[in-house]
Amino acid sequence: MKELKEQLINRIKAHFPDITVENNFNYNRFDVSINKESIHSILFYLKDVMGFKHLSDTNCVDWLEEGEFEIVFIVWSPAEKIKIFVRTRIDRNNPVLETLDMIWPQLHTYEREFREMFGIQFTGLEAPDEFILEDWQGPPPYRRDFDTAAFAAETFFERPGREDAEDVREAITKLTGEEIPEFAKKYSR
Amino acid sequence: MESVLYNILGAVATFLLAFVVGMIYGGLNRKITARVQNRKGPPFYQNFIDAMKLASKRSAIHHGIMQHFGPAFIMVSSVMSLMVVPVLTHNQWFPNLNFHGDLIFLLYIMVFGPLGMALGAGQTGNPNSAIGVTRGLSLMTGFEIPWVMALVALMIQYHTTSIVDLMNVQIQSGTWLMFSSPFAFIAAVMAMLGMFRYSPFDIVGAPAELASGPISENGGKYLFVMMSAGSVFAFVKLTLYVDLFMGGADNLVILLVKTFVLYLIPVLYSLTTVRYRTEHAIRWFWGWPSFFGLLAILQAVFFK
Amino acid sequence: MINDKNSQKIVDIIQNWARQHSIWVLAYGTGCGAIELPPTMTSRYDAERLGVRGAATPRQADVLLITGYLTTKTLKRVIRVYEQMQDPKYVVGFGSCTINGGMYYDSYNTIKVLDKYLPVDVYINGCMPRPEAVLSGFAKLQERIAEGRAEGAKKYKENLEWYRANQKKIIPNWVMPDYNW
Amino acid sequence: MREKETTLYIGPQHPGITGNMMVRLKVTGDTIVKATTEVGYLHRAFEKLQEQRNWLQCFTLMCRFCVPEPDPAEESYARAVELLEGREVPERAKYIRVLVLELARLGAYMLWYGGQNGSLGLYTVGQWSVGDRNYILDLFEELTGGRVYHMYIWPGGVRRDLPKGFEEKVLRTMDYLENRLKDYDDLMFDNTIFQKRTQGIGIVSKEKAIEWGVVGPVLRGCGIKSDIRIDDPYEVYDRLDFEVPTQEGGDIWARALVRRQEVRQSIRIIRQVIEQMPSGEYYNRIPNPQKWALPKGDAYARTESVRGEVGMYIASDGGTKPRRTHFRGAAYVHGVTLLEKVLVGANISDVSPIMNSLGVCPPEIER
Repeated sequence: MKELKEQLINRIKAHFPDITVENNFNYNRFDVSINKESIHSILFYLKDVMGFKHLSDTNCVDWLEEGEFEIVFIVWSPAEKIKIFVRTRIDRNNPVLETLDMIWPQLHTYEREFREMFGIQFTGLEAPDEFILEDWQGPPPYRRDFDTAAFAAETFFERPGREDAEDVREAITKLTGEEIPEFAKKYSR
Repeated sequence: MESVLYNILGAVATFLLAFVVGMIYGGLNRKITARVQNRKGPPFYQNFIDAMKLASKRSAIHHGIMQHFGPAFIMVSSVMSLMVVPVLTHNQWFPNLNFHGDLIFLLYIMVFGPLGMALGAGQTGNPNSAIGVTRGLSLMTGFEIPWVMALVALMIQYHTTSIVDLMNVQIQSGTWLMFSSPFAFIAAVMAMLGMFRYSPFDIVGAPAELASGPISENGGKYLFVMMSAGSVFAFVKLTLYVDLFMGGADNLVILLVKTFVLYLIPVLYSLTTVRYRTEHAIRWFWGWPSFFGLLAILQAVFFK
Repeated sequence: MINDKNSQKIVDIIQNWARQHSIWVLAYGTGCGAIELPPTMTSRYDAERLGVRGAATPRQADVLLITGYLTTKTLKRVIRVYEQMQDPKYVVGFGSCTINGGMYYDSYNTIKVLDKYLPVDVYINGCMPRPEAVLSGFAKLQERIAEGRAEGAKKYKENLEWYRANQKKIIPNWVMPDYNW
Repeated sequence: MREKETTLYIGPQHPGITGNMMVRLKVTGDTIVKATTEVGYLHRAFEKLQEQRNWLQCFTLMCRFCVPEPDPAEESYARAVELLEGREVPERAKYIRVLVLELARLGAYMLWYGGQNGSLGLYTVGQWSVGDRNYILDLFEELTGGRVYHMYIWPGGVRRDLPKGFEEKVLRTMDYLENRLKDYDDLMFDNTIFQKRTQGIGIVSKEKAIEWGVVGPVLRGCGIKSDIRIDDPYEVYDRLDFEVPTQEGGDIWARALVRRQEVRQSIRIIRQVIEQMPSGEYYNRIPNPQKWALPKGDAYARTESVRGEVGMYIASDGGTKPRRTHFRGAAYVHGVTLLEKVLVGANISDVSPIMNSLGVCPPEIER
């Protein structure tokens, strides 16, 4: 498998000299990092020329401290049985990327989700603004600086009475005087 | 004067009988379905409880005057056809409006209900109702063909358009019409599968497609009226078949046995089949059932 | 003479008995709890023997079963569905998520306490409640109906403003017809 | 004459929908011209919540992704964590995992029998199969303590060892189910109306299938042999002897036939697993979860579920909590882009059968 990976890396490198490759995995995977301008061409190349036809997954990771979003495309070749992680980084404060849904139609859905959840603008993406959320007025919720617990505490009602981490069985015993059955005792704290 | 009073009381008694029997048959249908599906099932009187609950709903939203007519039309059509169909052969307690041509009248009046339904469903504005009604009417054009063919065959063969006359023919000759005109019986039974709207012909209110079809917007009292009308109508259909093909019934027990046996045909068939699409259903009715209807007419014309 | 009050009482008892033994549950799986409903309806548990069966549309349904967490987007539809149902109607909260948020207590998109938005008659706890728990929940609901205490719809109508305020707090874009039936 | 276009909403409250979602249909007559799916009714923000929990706490959220078959998600997560950390899994745990995954697959197929037949109006088979599914859930209950949510496959192994006598119980259940499957087939596949309703409907084109992101039984129903258990083997699938059934046609019928074969293959796998089950440890103990940090980096593990590929992507910044997790469900592709394409030109009666046949599971889409 090692030779196959080397071979594939060399083929990619011949076309895209400015990529960084990470290949220290002991299973069928290697990583390719590329700047955001070339992401279209490398995905097209991988899909149409090298046979990485199946887009397994697409992710966006928010690296808040570095001020960047990392977008990861995981492509899989049914023939070679290798998966490649194609990574690109975009500026967190001005997240703009050209749409990629002509390569794989399902990217349309991913892009709609990223636009809604991370606030990444995809130029050329033709879809209604709302995908999952409805009437959302806060910041894009999947960004790291959005505090979901605080938002939930502020927006929704809380049922009182379970603020502590007390054991339920003990609480019931205290309230009603009911004995904890023998078999349940070992699970009690 | 007395006979009029008798007739009115008899009509009420007939209606009650039809209602109770129809409801119990519906309950038994649920019970049989449950047993086939490895379940215990609801009690046989469950439909009465459901009806009572629906009648005791406090509110019933309506979308306009025509929506009242939907259930009312169905009820009227059921009751009218009940009045035309003789329940027992010779019994003053279940009188019927027997006249020449009542078979043709019945053909018309049985279509009346679904048409009223169409009017009512149009007003609710629910697209599911509209589509359900369209499907119901298309389905009707399907099963009406073999049904009418079967009846026309009987009319030709015995030179009568009266149900009572047809019953008398069977009593006099001693054989049921299902044996003397078998093709008409087969065509009619096949049409009955469509009339009951059980699977595979349950496209009208197919839950997975149209929620509950034409009755989507009807709850509470509307649904109660429809349910009762449906039960009465089921009784009417079964009794009509017994009258026409199975020699009628001398007393209630024989009637119940005969109708229940007949009722088992659509019930059991429905348990094993996948739902037809509208066009499949129409094609089916215009295939073998219509062929048997045609055979019945040929038999009636050439082999009297 | 027939005493008006007594006759009303008898009618009530009969009506409640009918309501108790004929519970039509709206077929709306709002959350993951919907997965335990097919087993509840099929052979081993068979809820139909208790008169519980599905209803396809809200107009015909008696019980709105909130099966699990409610996102704000679903809550809007659930309110709409609840208001389309005919009186008397009951709400059954199903699963821990409806009681106190369950494991989604810190999610920005799910409500935590259902009874602030809809009048809940019976809660069934657990994640996921077993079919036995669902049946016992229905039994509890039947008990309440028989006693005439399952009057959520009345409560909702009387306290409509309070409920509306709570609902509008998390549904900013309120484009729905008012509750007028 | 041009027919009038009407808009029809299937869902969110609709008996024919396969979950809490909506399909907006533009219809002329009975034919669908345009279909738009609207999702988001089940969005609980799992990925956000998992960022708030530590690596072990995440695991309780994992099975809630798709309820009919929760174990592939757990398995994907556990394996992704193991890949990232380089943690070894004991041999026995691998076999137990395969056993659990295949039992879950059987359970989900039983539910599929119910859904597919319910959507077509054949409730009898649905009632039988969902009733019989209880026997599988009983096994799960004995093994894991839960009927629906198991939380059983942990990073590093499984949570508990097999109870005493469990193997015999599994084998007995398999014998029972195998007998029952004949009854289902008699009523379902031998039914001419079933064939009429499913053949030539909901066709996924073979040429475009991989590009569209089609996976699992839907892809195999197009005649393409693709199964992660074979292509990208995990656990001990490469040591087991089983076939991957394929069918030509790409319609509902082909997919139903594929699934019919797969149920039998699952039973075959389970029998083999029980036969080969080694003894030994079942759990490679993880450190104190409060202090358990994973090395910086990311990993993606994928598992074959009844709907196709489900994958778990985790990214770690070296801390005790994930930087980002992402669940890739088969329905994410099947339920949005593919469904919209397949529904065009179909009859409205076929919406629900097509959705059931594609395996659209809304909680997987919006998570």
